[in-house]
Amino acid sequence: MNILHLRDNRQRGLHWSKPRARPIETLPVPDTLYIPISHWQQTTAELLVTTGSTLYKGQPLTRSYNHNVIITHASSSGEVIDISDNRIAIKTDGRDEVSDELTKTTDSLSRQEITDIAHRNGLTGQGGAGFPLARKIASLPQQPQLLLVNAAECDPDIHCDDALIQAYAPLVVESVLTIAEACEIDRVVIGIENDKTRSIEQLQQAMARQTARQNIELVTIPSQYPSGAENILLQLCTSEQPGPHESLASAGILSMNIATCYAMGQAVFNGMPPISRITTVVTPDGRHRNFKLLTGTPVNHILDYVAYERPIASIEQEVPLHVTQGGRMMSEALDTQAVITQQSNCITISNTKGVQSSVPCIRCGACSDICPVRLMPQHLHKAATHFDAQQLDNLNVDRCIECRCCDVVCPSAIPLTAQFIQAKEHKHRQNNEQIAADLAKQRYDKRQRRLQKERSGKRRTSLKEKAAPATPQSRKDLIAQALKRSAKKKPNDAADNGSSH
Amino acid sequence: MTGIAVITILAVIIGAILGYASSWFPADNDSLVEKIDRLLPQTQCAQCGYPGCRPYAEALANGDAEIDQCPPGGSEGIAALAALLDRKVIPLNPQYGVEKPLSVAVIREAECIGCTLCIKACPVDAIIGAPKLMHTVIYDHCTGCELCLPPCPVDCIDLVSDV
Amino acid sequence: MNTPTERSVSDVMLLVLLALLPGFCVFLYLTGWGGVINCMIAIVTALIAEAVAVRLRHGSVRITLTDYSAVVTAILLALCLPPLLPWWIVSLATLFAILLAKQVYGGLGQNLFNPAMAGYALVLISYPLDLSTWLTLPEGFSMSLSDALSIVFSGGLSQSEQYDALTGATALSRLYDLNLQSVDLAQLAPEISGTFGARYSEWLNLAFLIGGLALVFLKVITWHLPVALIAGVATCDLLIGGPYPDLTFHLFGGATMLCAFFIITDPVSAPAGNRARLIFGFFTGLLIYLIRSFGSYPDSAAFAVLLMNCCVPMLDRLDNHINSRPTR
Amino acid sequence: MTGLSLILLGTVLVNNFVLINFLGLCPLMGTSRQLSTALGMGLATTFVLTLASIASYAINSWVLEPLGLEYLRLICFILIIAGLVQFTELYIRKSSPLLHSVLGIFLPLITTNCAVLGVALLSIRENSSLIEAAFYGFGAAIGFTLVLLLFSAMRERLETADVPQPFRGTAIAMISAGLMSLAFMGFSGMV
Repeated sequence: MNILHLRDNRQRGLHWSKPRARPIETLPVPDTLYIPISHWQQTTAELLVTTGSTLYKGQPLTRSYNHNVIITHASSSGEVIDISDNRIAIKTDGRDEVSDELTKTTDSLSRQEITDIAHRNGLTGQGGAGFPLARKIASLPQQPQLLLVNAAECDPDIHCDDALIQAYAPLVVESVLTIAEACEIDRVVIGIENDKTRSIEQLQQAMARQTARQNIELVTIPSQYPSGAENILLQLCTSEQPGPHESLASAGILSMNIATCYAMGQAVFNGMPPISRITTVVTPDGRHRNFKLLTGTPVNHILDYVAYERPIASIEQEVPLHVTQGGRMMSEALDTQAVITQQSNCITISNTKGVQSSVPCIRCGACSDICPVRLMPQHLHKAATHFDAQQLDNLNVDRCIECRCCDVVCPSAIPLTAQFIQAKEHKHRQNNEQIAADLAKQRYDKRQRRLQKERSGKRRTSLKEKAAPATPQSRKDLIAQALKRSAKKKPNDAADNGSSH
Repeated sequence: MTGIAVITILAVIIGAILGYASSWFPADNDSLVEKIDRLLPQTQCAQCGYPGCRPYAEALANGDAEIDQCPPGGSEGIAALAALLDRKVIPLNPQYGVEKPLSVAVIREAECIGCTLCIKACPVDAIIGAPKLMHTVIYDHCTGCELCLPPCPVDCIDLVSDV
Repeated sequence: MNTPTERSVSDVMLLVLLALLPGFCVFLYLTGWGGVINCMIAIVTALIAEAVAVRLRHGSVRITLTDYSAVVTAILLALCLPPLLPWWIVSLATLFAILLAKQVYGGLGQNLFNPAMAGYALVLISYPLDLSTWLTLPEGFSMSLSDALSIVFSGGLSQSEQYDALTGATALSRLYDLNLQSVDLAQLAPEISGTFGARYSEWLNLAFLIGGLALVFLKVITWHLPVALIAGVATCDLLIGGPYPDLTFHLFGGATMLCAFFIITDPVSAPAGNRARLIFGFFTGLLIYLIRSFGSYPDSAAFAVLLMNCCVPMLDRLDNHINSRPTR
Repeated sequence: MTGLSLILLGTVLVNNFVLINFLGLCPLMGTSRQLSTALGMGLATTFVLTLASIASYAINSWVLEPLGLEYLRLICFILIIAGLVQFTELYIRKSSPLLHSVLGIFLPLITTNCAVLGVALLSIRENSSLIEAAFYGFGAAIGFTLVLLLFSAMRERLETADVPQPFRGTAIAMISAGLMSLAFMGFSGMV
């Protein structure tokens, strides 16, 4: 059944024209970099550096054997000045010296090697979700069937992938093929929206030189939000779709963002971990500019550099800048100490907070018409406001891809997606509590049975004792017997410590 | 006179039918108790006045317990019970305790004298240790029922809300 | 931070009011000053009632009134009521609609029944005489404002002796007045079976049809409800064929078009899924036909809508149940 | 055949027992908080009502009238209905104890439920044959169950509505029932 239900979004307030991606610019290296120390549930990464140790570009700062904990690297040479609240502050010395321990690999790789490289270099998905790449490759089945490269970039404000392809198309195609070869995937599909004409040309030229090795195809899809969502992109490119609750990886489909492929290529070809990334910066006056930023660059550094073009009026009235990450649709507000990470694909700087007061839902159905995975957000909203886990399950809340189309078209301006995210977490937590309760019940029943058995068991032994009075055994006899038993077992040990008791 | 005869014959016939019916349909009550038990948090903490979750479920099934006697279940537990038993949602009865965030018992191992009293008291076998040797609580298994606190002679167990 | 929405609730309601305009003008032309007075009383009472209710519940009066939902309810109600009614009947219907059919359920978006129809049904049942006395065509418009005001504020048309030629609301209630249950249409007076233009309610329904199609085109409402209703009325007419067999009579008589495009498409009291909307529309059409042919009330739109509003929560549950099957 | 369908249409829609004749209002209010309980109550009442209508008509026309004991009519009917209700209660206790505990007092209450006794008495006056009595009882039960189901779906939706404090719970249910009967008035005069 065609899960895709992408209505022509020009009807419903989701229509916008996307300006052409601008060339990549660079910023001067900031004076301090803040590299996060990643942790996963209770395990945190092990520190390799202490305050005061000098660093070189690309040098790993932490170590961990758990695939879920991301290893972070210094993005520029300098000296560690402070390690506090999960962050390493590095004072850069401006020399930008590359560390010499970087290991290049030229020969062909096995899946295990590529997983190690991904883990060693701390590679995570750069599409915005930030899923650890090593774990994604490891969870692939024996014979994966497809590598799906996501270059769709359907959010109206994000252009970083477009700029990346135009700048490094040959390297991108090369790294895509290397990944496919390492993971023994024979079929590669790159999905890109049809309004990125220049990138498509670049990719086609680069692919023309590579046709010798594998069947790689470039599929152009209609430019409609949210065509970049994993399962929708798969549906658009190959008209297959996974089962309702299966993740793509377990269905043998490795889906990666094109920027992640490029970062993997860097790690494989010249051993450089992902210490920088291309980010679109949307300035208050609406211009989209692409910058190559070092990870760990504080957002304030970007604001100082870019913001001087702000309209004079807003500076005088001291209107606070409102900074968000994630493009126009999947935007999350950033606080003042936020830094650039591997997931910051778009930083939007705007003067107004742009939040409308919401009015109660009038069940008009605009949201259920626009929802790309055919859910009923108006019922979900009702079930989430008065939390009802059973009803949320009936309405398949787990299939919501949080694309925020319903927020845009809702006449009552209700923050639906935020509510659904919260409801999913609450439902997840309740499931865990239910599992813990079931386990506790099993342990309780087992204990009751054991106590029952002991009580009936004791009565039987006491009967035996009444039948044959036990011979009184003093402590010394017990020790002597124990010594004899151990002497039989280990003749040599018994000799040296026999007398020590 | 015939009226009385008719009434008695009618009554006898209906009585006979009901007599057979009660043997054809034996009352089975435990599927309901099972459903209620599934909703309870299984901490076996006896704060509800019944020796465990199952006895409380049985009391609820035959109606001589109220749905507001389970503090670990909290307001969500009461809402679930009200939905199942189609009763009005009522707040937790403070007499049985106050709703607290999920908490876990932690033994200060240095002071533990290994008297195994808490092991015997723990309803879900979440405490491991041998006589005269150090005891400790398994973090995931502890349901926070606080039954191990009173028996401990050196009082070295304290309750930590989930970290 | 949610991105600013294109079309807010007040925009939706304004679009509905705009689409009502053509029908509204024809209505005012036919009912003259009586219609205007009705509308004014209804709108004023609706706004006051809503403001008081929201104030009592400490809500913000400004936001609630600027979503124009009360104005839409008032106008829909006024379109059903005959002109020159006593003023307290109009305000009673509006008060009931706003307070008891909407605010008591928690305000916008949570009422189960269509407020306008609930108000109209209440008044229709309690004051049948007043509700079925309409002024014939020519006098309606020529009456001056002062006369109309005097009638309205002195007990309404039914009590005033000046006018004897009183007729039913629309062609349908004319039949009801002459209580001709089964009759051959040709014998009737020309304005019943006359040419398309001359009929009293033809123009009214045509105007609402145009307004409704504009709403569908602007995507304020989906096509499912109106099409289903018209299909319901049409199939009933072809299958059962009650006393008035003529199809255009049913589609363009009474308030069918007003009901199809403006009343059952009230998103709050209509079902949420498109499949459920089709069922809802079809059965409303069916009920309109049945009550109109066999029932005792001249125009059945109000009762049909209210009856189907009772089934909406059940329809929603069934729709959800079908959607929640894992195979989807 | 049309006579029987007219009876059905009459009892289910036109003079619906709950909303037009206002019989059986307490189970309507009491068991309609949840759809599952409403369904259980509806089925139980349908079973009892249909059999009660048949049995009461049979008893009346074959036993009481020939013996001239019309004055015993009320006692016999109550006896029959009580027997039927007890039978249903035993069955429900076996098949679904959850429904049994949830219905609680409302299950035996069917005996004294005015709709059930009303049907039994009315079916004698209005029907001339056993089949008509059966359809009459069945129609009344279907009407009762239909209204009960719609009403409980409505109340479940009202659970999540932001109803002002004084109107929460039964008050808003009463208003909705009032509006429902207002709607059912539309059927008057149809049959």
